[in-house]
Amino acid sequence: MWIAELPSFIYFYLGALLLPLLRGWGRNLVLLAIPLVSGFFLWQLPEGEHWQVTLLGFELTPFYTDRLSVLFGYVFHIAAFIAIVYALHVRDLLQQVASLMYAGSALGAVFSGDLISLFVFWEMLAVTSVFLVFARRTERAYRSGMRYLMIQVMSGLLLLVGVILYVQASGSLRFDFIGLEHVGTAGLASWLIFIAIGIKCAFPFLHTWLTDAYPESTPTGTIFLSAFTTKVAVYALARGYPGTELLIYIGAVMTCFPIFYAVIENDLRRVLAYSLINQVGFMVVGIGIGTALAVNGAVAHAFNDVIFKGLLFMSMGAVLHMTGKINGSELGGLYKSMPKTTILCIVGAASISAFPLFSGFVSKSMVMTAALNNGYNVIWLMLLFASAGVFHHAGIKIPYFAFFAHDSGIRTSEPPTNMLIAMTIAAVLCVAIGVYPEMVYSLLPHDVDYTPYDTTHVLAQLQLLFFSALAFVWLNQRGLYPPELPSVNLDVEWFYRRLLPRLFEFIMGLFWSLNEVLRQTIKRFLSALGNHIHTHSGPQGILAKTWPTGRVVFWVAMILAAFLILSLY
Amino acid sequence: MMNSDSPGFFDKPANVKRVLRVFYACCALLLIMDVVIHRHVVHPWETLIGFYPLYGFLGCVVLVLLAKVMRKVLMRDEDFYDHQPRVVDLVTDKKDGAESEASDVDR
Amino acid sequence: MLIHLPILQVIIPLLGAPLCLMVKGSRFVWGFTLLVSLLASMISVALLWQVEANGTLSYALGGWQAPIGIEYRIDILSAYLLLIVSCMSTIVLLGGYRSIEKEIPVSNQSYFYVAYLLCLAGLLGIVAAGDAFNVFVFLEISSLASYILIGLGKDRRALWASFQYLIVGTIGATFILIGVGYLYIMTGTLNMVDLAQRIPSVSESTTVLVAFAFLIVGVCLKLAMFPLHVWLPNAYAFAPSIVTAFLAASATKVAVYLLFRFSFGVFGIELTESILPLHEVFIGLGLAGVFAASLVAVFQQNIKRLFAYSSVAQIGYMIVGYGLDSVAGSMASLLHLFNHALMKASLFMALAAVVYRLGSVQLKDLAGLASVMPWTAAAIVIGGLSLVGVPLTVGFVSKWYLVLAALEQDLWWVALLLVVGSLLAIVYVWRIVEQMYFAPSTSGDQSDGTREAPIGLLTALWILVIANIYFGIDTRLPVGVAELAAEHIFGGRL
Amino acid sequence: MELSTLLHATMFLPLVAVVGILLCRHQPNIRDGISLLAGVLVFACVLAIHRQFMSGGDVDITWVEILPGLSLSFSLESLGLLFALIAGFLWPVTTLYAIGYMRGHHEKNQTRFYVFFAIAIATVFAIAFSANLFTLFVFYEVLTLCTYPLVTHAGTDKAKQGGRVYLGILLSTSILMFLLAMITTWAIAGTLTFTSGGIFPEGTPAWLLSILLALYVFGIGKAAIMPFHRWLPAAMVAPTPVSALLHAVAVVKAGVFTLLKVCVFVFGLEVLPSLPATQWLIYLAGLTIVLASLVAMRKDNLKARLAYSTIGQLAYITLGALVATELAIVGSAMHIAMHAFGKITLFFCAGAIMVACHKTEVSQMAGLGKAMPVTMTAFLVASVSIIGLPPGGGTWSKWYLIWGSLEAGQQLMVVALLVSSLLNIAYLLPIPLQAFWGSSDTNVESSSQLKEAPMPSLIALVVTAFMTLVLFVYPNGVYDLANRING
Repeated sequence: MWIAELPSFIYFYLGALLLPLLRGWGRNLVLLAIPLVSGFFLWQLPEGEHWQVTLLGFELTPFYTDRLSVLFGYVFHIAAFIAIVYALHVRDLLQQVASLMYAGSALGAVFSGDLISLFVFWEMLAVTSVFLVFARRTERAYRSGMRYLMIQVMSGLLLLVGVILYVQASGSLRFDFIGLEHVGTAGLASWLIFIAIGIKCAFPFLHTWLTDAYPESTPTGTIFLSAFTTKVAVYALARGYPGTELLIYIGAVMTCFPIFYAVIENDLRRVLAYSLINQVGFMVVGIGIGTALAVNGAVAHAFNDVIFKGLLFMSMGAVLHMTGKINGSELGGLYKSMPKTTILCIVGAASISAFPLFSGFVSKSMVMTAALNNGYNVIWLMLLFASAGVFHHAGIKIPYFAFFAHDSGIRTSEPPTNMLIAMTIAAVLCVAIGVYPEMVYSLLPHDVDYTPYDTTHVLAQLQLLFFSALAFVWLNQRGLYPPELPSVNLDVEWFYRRLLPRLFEFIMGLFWSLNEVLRQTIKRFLSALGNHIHTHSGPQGILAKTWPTGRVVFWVAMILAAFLILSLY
Repeated sequence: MMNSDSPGFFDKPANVKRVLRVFYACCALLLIMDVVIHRHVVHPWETLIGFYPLYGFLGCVVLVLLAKVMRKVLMRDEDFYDHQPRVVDLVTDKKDGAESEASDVDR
Repeated sequence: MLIHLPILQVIIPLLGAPLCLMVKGSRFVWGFTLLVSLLASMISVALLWQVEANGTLSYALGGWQAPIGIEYRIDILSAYLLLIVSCMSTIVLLGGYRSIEKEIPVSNQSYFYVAYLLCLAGLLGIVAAGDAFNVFVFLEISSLASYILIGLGKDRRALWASFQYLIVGTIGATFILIGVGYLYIMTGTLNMVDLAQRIPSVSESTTVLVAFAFLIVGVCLKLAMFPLHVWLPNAYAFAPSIVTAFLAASATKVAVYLLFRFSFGVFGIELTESILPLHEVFIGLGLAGVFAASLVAVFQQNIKRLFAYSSVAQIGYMIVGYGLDSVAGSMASLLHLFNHALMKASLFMALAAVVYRLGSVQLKDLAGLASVMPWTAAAIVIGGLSLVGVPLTVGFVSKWYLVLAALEQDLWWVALLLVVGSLLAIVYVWRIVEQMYFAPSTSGDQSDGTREAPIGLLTALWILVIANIYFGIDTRLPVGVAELAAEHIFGGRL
Repeated sequence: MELSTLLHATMFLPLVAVVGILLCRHQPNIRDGISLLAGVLVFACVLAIHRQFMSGGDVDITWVEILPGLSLSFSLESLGLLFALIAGFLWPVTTLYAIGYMRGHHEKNQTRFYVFFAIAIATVFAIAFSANLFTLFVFYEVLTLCTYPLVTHAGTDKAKQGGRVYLGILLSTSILMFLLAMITTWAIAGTLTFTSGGIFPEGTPAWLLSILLALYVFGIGKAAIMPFHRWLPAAMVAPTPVSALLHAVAVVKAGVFTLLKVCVFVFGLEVLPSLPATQWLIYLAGLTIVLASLVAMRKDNLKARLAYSTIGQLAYITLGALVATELAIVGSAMHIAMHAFGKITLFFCAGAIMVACHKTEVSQMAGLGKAMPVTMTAFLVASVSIIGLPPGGGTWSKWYLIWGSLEAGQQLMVVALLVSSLLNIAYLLPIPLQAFWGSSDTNVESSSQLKEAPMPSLIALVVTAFMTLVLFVYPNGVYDLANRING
């Protein structure tokens, strides 16, 4: 059956096209059916190249499946389904279309067998996702979206140049291991692609689009955003750059620096955005180590992160949806009116903190064990610190300031049922994977024997978490904990939100005044020239005036004389 | 369902105290288990008694204290970025429309 | 009969002139003159055909052979000029009836036709004559007739313009006479072929050089080379419209012919080239003419004057071609002779139509002309485009060859300046086009009083306009003949 | 049908339509119907030509030989065919648009408008099928002249001034430089016939060719390379359908088309990169790309902004032509098509906004999305294509241009292209986005006043916007033609 062999993105794109024609339940049905149908067919499909197409003289394979890509395919389907359920109450066609297209683009990207398809879906990711930010329909969201788009497109352009150079140098379109070891053109190419992925992956200094735009998106839009873009980048790294040592250090930095920001950040969704970077850091480290265990850990962590980070964003989205507020300084005490949300949020928090029996535990410990096994001691310590830190800000801070802390006086109710269902699905998955990790294990790209649930790991992890919690309690009791304050914390974005515009303004000012001076000069010169010509050639000018006959005769004589002199001498 | 007007569980300091007490007990238990349970380790530091608890505790304290210092340097008003025009507006001279195009004619 | 064609060419209009006085009724005089002119042009066609087929024709007047007798000598260059002059005269006359009727007082109309035919006869005679003195005689005939023609204009300034032309023209003619006289002294012959043979032997003498100087300056005065052009704008501007059209298409062309004839034909290329830095001087003066006259034209308010200055500019192009001193340059110059006759005749004919209806040639009065006189306006546009040198018009062809000729000698700056000159043409032509098509008509009375020009005028006008386009597309005739003529004149002796 | 008949049909059918339009000037419906019908017929002819061409059809037509070896001739070649296909498709669409626009805007002199429009299109086909540079030059000039009445259609002083700039720059550059270069080419090569690999004899000094190249690049003013770009913004006084078809497609594309032809078939891809002037001209093109974008950002008048955007995009094509690798040429040729569809849509939208809401300034357009969702969506789609993002056709041409530049080692130009993409986002996207999500604080008109443009216009802009998407999914048709240029 040919329908079963269609690339996954086709279902999503077609569904998106179908949506405007439908209303109410019909639309909801289509929305829900698409990830289910597409996921089912993906599950049925054997690995390999499924679709080849000739475009512009290139042989493209836009639908290529192997263990790695299929795993991402699965989790994207799951994420899409959960997010769709979560957003089912939304009656905004724009968001619905954009989110389907966005999910489809993410699937397209992970199933791209060649670099050109990858580029196309890479850009599609940017173009479609930005509407989830715009859909917030505020001036802040609009501006943030524009910045987001610019940076994403920049990533795409770098990828474009990188891909062209790479294809030129290697002669192959295939998206496979690239690595940074090339020299010459291919070296430049591999670096460009690396940076392009790095932007989407939120490498340090390239990360601010994420913390800038995600919190500005709609409550439901952020769920989609958190699931796809960075994970596509992780996938691309896992395919193109496994074992690149640089990634280990980059990843380690990514795990550590965001938690500082997370501690002092007020907007709870922005806290989650920082913790997203932190989690991606673990994956990047795993890919950088590049051993079977590490890559498995990274990929599994990506799988889990999609679900538990989704869950956390969903819980915060629910708070935002119900209260219209998301700043830690304005929230508190919501456990009374939103007990279910509170519990679900705590499940997510436990998962991200890698509590035993929750999904994050296994995958995170795989990465850390791999780091230790390969002798990256300092890295291991950093990851350990980050693990403690992530519990600190995502595991404790989020639930604490939203649902507990001092009572903000806000009285609301549980979010709509579909939101609760979506969160429940995610929570169940978190626990299920935590309890029964083989569910994911069997799908991992490498066959590795690893037993996470031994006493060593469990005990060490529990000790770490409990004592970092103790630190939180202690600091809080002593009043040392930084209070939630409405504020903006400077980040790298300062460079392009403050410095660059100012610089641009300055340079452009110079440019325009120069331009003006130049134009005035030319204009003045032209009019002077015109006047000059006019004085000679105008009706009163010497050339146009009628001469008296005598003068004419005089000049005739002069010319004859000149002629004679010239010809005689 | 909890009645939203009645004081919640955590509104009573006694409850909070009770929870905290349980928590402290857990911590202590975990610390003791470090001695009791034998662990296979990879890194020599892991054998140190109380390594994980200490690392977790100190790590977080340092984290928070450092973050507080960061705040002094990095914190700005909430609307820090809001009071500046967009890049496009910066350079848009609204009076300079198509009219000026035809204004200087080269003859 | 065929053997007598060279003399018939001249004698028919010459004899026709006094006959005009006997014909009564302006319509009949016109018809008679037109008939004479038509005969002349048919003869010129036959002559060209003969010359192309059999080579140069020589006709001894009264059977007396040269050098004793008077020789009429028609080579390809002469035949070419005869064709231009007689055909232009015929077409201008064809359309001229109503315009003449309106612009010239009834009492003077017979004299007009007499003068017209005399002028035509003179011009044809200059070209056909084979000896230098006859050239002078015919030059005087045509000049005197043209003074009268110009003076017939209604505007009283026409008299004054005519007078100035008379003074300047007479000086020019005198110079030519002096030149011819010196040559006769040195060589003892007036026949141009003989002159050409004998001059090399005496070319070292000062007298020959002086003769050359007088001749060239005299001719340049007649052809209105910058800066000797001052007589032309007024003469053209104030003469009756038809006269302007006729003179613009023929008189200056004949003068250019004389320049070529004397310098290359009589004195010979070697001498001409040895005397002077002619090359540079003429190119320089030609370009100066192009720019000075075009710039003046840009600011003119009187369109007739505007086109008169444009004529000076176009003559500049011919002078540049002459100055290039090569087959290609001469060919371009001769080609432009033909083409410029076509475009200027059509433009001045169109102005005749404008004068007929509007009574004015001031630029401001042309506002909205296109809506009341669409055909005339369109003719001006096409003539103007031709003047600019837009492809598919004759102007383009001559400019093409001129630039090619300049490039052939690696004279880049000349090529560039020639092209820039066309730009100036765009400017002054565009001012008119804009006024005619895009300005709202200023006065209300135009809409009810003015309509399209009379059919006769339009017919002649559009024959010229179509010729402008036809010879811009099918260039075989002018290009072929001009090429032959240039090669002939550079081939050495006549 | 015979190929030569078809070729003639494309050039003469519009002229036949002119007669019909003039005859029916008092029955607007029939008159507009004739325009539309002629457009459809012409497009059918071009399609038929395309089919025969793909199956190996070839044709050589000579009208007249003006000078020995210099003739008005036409032949079939893939780049020209591509250009003809674009013009042929967009003419009926634009006519449809114009019907809605001109009536909605209550323009005067509509007959004159349609007449000159048809003449301009006939000229475009003549340009597209020109077999030699001379023929091309002739119709290049004709196009300038016959679009002048369209530019000054409004008849106001402003229109006239705009028209004067338009004519002044286009005529003077073409006569001063293009013509001179052409005559010189003739003097050197003895022919002007377009020949694969160029026509200059070996051993022609490089400095001479460099001068010639510069003369061509600047002389072909329609390509709007800076500093000879001012005519394009000046021409924006024209009614929007004119700006759309002529100043986004026909006229400006005639310019870059000519430039491409000159680069490929007069200089040849082997000669071009070896000339010292090429590198400087490439830098100039790059500078134009960036500067035009910067100026566009500054323009609040929508049409002026689009005009500057066009200048930048034309420089893309010029850049590709000058870089002169096979890939860059493919990119340039494809960009002619891709940009045409994108930019015409943008102009359609600008016109629709003007007709329906009487807004011309970008700053007034915030919040219009509610009133004009279709228009603004089309604007968005077309913007995406112009920027060169999927799912817009512009992606592919940009791909090839960048590839060609990389292949030729023009890294700096790649940077220019990338920067331009970002700048394009900055000045194009805010318009539809603000329309949908901006706060409309300035216009508090009642929403009943604001509506979509007339239906014909709306259909037209939806069609062209859709085409930009189609060209993304199916660029092969354009690519095949573009690829054939290199033989």
